Amino acid sequence: MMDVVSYLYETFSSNMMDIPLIAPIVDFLTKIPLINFIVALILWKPFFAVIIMPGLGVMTLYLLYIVWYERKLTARVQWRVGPLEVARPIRGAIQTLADGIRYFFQEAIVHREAHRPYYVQLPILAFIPVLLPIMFIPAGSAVGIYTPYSIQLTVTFIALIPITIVAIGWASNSRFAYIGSVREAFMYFAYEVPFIIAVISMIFLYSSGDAYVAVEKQSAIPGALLNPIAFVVYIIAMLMATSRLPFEIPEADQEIAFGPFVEYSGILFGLVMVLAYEKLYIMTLLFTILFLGGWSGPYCPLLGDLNGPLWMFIKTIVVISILVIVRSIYARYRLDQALRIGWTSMLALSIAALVVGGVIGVWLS
Amino acid sequence: MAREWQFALPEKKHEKKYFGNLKAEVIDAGLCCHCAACASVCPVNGITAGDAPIDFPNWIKECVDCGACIKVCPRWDYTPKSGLGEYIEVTAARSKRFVGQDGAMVTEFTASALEMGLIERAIFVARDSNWRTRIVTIRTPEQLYDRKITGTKYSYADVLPALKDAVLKSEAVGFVGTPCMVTAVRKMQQAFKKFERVKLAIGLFCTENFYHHDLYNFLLEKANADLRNAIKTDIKKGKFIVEMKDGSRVRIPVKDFEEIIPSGCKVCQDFAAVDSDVSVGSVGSANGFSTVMVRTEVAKSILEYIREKDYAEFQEPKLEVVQKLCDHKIKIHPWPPEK
Amino acid sequence: MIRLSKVKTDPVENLKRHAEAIGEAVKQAIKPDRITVEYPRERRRYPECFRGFIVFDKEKCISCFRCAQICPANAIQMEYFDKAYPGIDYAKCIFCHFCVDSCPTGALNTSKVHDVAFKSMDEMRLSARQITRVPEIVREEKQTVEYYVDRNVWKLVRRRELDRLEVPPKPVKVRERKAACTEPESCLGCRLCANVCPQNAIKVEKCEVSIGEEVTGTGCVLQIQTDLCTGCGLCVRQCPMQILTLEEVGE
Amino acid sequence: MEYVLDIPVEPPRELRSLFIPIPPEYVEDTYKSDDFLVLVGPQHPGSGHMRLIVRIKGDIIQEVIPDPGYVHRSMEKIAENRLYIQNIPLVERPAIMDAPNFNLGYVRAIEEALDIEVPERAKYIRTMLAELGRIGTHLYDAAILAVFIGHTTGFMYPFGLRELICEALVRLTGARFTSSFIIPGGVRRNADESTLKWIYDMTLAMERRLKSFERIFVNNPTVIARLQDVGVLSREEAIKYGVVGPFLRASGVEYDVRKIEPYEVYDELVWDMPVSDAGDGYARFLVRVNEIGQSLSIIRQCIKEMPEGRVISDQIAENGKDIRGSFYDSLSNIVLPPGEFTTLTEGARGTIVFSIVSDGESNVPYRLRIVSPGWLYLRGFMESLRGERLADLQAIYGSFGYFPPEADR
Repeated sequence: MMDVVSYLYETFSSNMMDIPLIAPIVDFLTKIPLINFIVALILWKPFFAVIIMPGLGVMTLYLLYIVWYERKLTARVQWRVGPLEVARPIRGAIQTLADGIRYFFQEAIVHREAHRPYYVQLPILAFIPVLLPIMFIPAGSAVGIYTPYSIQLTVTFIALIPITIVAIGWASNSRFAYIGSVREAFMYFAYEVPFIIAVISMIFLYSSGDAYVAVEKQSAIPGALLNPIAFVVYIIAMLMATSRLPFEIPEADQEIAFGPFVEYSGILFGLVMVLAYEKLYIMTLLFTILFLGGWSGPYCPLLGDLNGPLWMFIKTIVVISILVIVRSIYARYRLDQALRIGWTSMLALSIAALVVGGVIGVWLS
Repeated sequence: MAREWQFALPEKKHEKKYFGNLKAEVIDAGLCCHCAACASVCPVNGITAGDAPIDFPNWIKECVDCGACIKVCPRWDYTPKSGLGEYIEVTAARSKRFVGQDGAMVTEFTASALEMGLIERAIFVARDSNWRTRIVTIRTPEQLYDRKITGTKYSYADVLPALKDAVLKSEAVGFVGTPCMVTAVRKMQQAFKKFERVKLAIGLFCTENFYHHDLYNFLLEKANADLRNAIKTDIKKGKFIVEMKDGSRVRIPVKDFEEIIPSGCKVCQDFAAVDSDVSVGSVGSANGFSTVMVRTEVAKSILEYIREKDYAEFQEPKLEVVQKLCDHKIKIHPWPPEK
Repeated sequence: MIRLSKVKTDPVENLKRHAEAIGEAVKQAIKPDRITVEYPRERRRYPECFRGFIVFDKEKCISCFRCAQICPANAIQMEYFDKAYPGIDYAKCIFCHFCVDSCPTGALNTSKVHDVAFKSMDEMRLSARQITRVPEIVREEKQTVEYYVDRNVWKLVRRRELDRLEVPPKPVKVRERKAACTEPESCLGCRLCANVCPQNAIKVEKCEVSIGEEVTGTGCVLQIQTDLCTGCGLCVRQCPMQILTLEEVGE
Repeated sequence: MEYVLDIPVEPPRELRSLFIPIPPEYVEDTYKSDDFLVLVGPQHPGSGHMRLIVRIKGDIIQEVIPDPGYVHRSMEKIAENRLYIQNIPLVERPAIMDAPNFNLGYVRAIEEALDIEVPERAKYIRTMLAELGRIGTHLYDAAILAVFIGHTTGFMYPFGLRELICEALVRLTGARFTSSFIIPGGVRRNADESTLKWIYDMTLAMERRLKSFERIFVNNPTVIARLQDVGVLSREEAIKYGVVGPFLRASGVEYDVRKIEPYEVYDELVWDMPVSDAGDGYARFLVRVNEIGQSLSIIRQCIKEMPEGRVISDQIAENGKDIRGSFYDSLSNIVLPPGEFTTLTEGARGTIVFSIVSDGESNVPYRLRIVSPGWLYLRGFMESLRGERLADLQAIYGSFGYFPPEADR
């Protein structure tokens, strides 16, 4: 027994995040038995990447931030004030937290017609395809599972997410939810092909599916400038995939009142509501790796290994904060218009991006 | 503009409110002629007329004891008028414009007065499908072409309440009524100056008048004649004639009506509406003509107007027939009534 | 005449429009021209003519029922203490202020109060005593806001002072009028005018009616005491023969 | 090609249980021919207080049957036992955004009956009020259209702008929108100089802000994509189905009551009538956006050319500046001469018909007929939905600015 623990401790401590800032504390804690095991586990790079940063932990912080920020930004554009009454001195910054708490204590109603087990389980199960890509997205030296095919794998697992949403719509067994999931499936068809082709074009460009290769090839010029067409296609596909406006078709408030999630309430609604934001987060992580030079940034010696994840997180947040303004700019396209855009202009653009990626990739190598 | 004025209170015969007096002296004594003058002047609109004897439900509470009803009642201190009365001119005429009971001279007079501008509106009695009386206000001669307005109805009508509203609304009013109504209006004009706006009072030759329900039931059971599909009622030569839609006529001698004659009519001796401006009736003229007895200058002027416009054709009346009927009425309605 | 037609939707135009829209949004995001009034903390300054809750001046009221009769919503019912005074049912009131405009003496006036909370429907029926002053409300605001517009500016100016909610009563040219009888000869003698007069200004006393010398009977003398008469016109509306009027006196 | 399922589909339960104003044979026939009946409303966020019975084949609307009347308040009957003057707050209620126009139409009918001569200044103030109401209504409809097609900013901006209209009405009349300000013989109160100047500046400021609204919503490509070529009513159809107001002008018919039979000072002012020949949803919206600009210029001209003098006709009150104190005596016992008096008014959403029948004796109308524009263009609205996609129903709805309370009265 003990040797298993000691063996694990050895493996953890051999591959620990080296952060000079908190090194003394870590040294002190490693003296204490059993605590040192926990500390080693937390600072073990795969665990750190997946659970702490850029994984689950900071994703929660990001959710708390982005929901509030989106509302504030929209309000600002719309001559309003936005959420304010919760914690007035900090301009209602903890509004999302308050909402989350309210969702938590609100009654979660499961209506009679719903397919009860799936209806209750799916919001939790939906986290699996959201978290799987993080295993393969490296952040600096911190990486869950290292493979040379990390980008492909990430895209593959991202493609799983709509299935859970469709399943949610099916499980809640209501007309609006049904229409919503059908629309979700249509949007899936609309954006998936251009999105994957855009990613493949970048893989051509870096001539490798390895995130590390992609990042170090961007050390000179970021991918956004190397292949701007793919950049644009990726952004639009990201808007479609995460059902932001103008492609907020699956969950159109005025037409089908939140679409697949219409029946949910309480904490379950809280879970399904943030699905789109989590998806946005994952896709933006990939976006930063592909186009913005991933974790590369000014190196701060005090942070040591933390540099990579931190820079990646910062870039992600900045990108998302810029992206969410489209909510206050655009109206909603019709479904057939969105499909037409996906299959005509975006497909053409993505193929052009493929060509550009191939050419530049040849020129780079 | 007077800030101080006075009004007279008639003396009471009993120690009750004034309506109590009226009830004791007139209504319960069986003298009431159902002219509804009291109902028209009652300031609290408590007195009810209609197809029932005059009454004031809980007058003990609601009557404000003003005595107006007594001032206008034609049967208070009743002394019957009778005879032909004084007149300026008598003629028999038939209107060329209107179709009426006989000569339609009542309609003709009203229309001419409206055209001359003597009166602004006239109160007429129309009937509904089963011959219940209904008050209509005539403002233009065109309204008079309605066949339901012309023609005689032998049942009571609340002309005077409508007359009061008309008086309050407009400056010059004319109306058509039975002799008792005309007498009542004259008393009103004595008592209250405002009623001098009644410029034209057309009296009808009248023997009796009936409550509608009495008449209806009587005809139904006596002659099995349903007034609902009657088109004309008339009294000719002592016969009450009901003309039906299908052209059949029902004749009932007037004497049989004795049982349904209201008590008020049994003490009335005024046949020719002696107080009116002009009295009109079928008696005393050839068939299809009406006798017209012009009594005042106003009516005279209207007659002249009709003559010059040639609205009517004229004839010599047989005045002795009218005289005979006056005497006959005095005979059958003695005063004081013998018990 | 302005002729409009289909707008062109070629990609170039669309790109320009996209750019315009995004530029506008970014401009607003950077420098928002915000027009939100944070209501409970700051209150808008309303003009003097604002139609708010109605304030009633008991001294000026002559209980003429005009307010109650003109009210389109039947929200005003008169209550009798010493005289008849209007009480307003704010569950029905639509704030058209016909009553305020109808009041011949300016006894009803407006105020700037527009936000009163009632606990129940019964509380909303305010009696005449309750509306003699501005209803007291909880004022959380610290400052007063006003829209300031200009040829190219449109902003909220905030002043750190509280707005007075009472409006100084607007003067009304009171027309001195007294009841009078136009046609004494056609008086029914019903004395309804005397009964209805809120001031008991119409005196009735028995007398003897005489034509020339000889006494024909008893009667009554009606006298309108002009010092008491307020010219409310209730008797005019009550008279069954419509022989009473209001006539102007003085100036 | 078209795929036809040969699965027999039963009509759903609610089509038999609920009250639907269509015969059951129609339902059976619909479901035999592989169509479906979709009930939109009356609680649906995309339809007002009215139910639309939509017959769809696949995603294409075959036919729409309206089921209005959920907010019917029997206004015409209520008006028959109120004084003429007491009806003024009542006739404002059908469309509270458009209150001044409704008020004006009713009052003009009364003035036509009593032939009251309205003073010049009062006419200018009335025109100004009517135009303010028109702007407010157009902005409101634009906001509803925006929220129907999911543009939240397009919802917030017009309501922000409407706040200024309400402020102007407050300064002018004392109430935010249902300002029963127009009375027979003029208006209730004179407008002082500071208020007029404020409104003048307001129009300029609003024009400036309208530009940003146009940039972000009116010229927005997504909006154009949603509304262009959707719900097209050709000129002939529009005339055939009796569409009125801006929606008729959007189909290329140059008809505006203010031009055809000018009623207040419209014939003395310089303004244009925006007419579009597209006839689709975007044209209907664009015409109204242009009308806002015209109304602003009309208001400016009114303030510039407003003469001094009385605002209440001397036939009504001797105090020409303020009705206060003599309201009851001069207006409570209006009695119209016998006859029928009809006026046409160009409301924001179209032609308003007021027809008063009077018996010449009573002080209440014998009959008051209100024909509101919403009711007039309902048919055209339904026809324009034919052959569109189901997702476009809300867009067309918003492009018509249909307002059930106004139509149901």
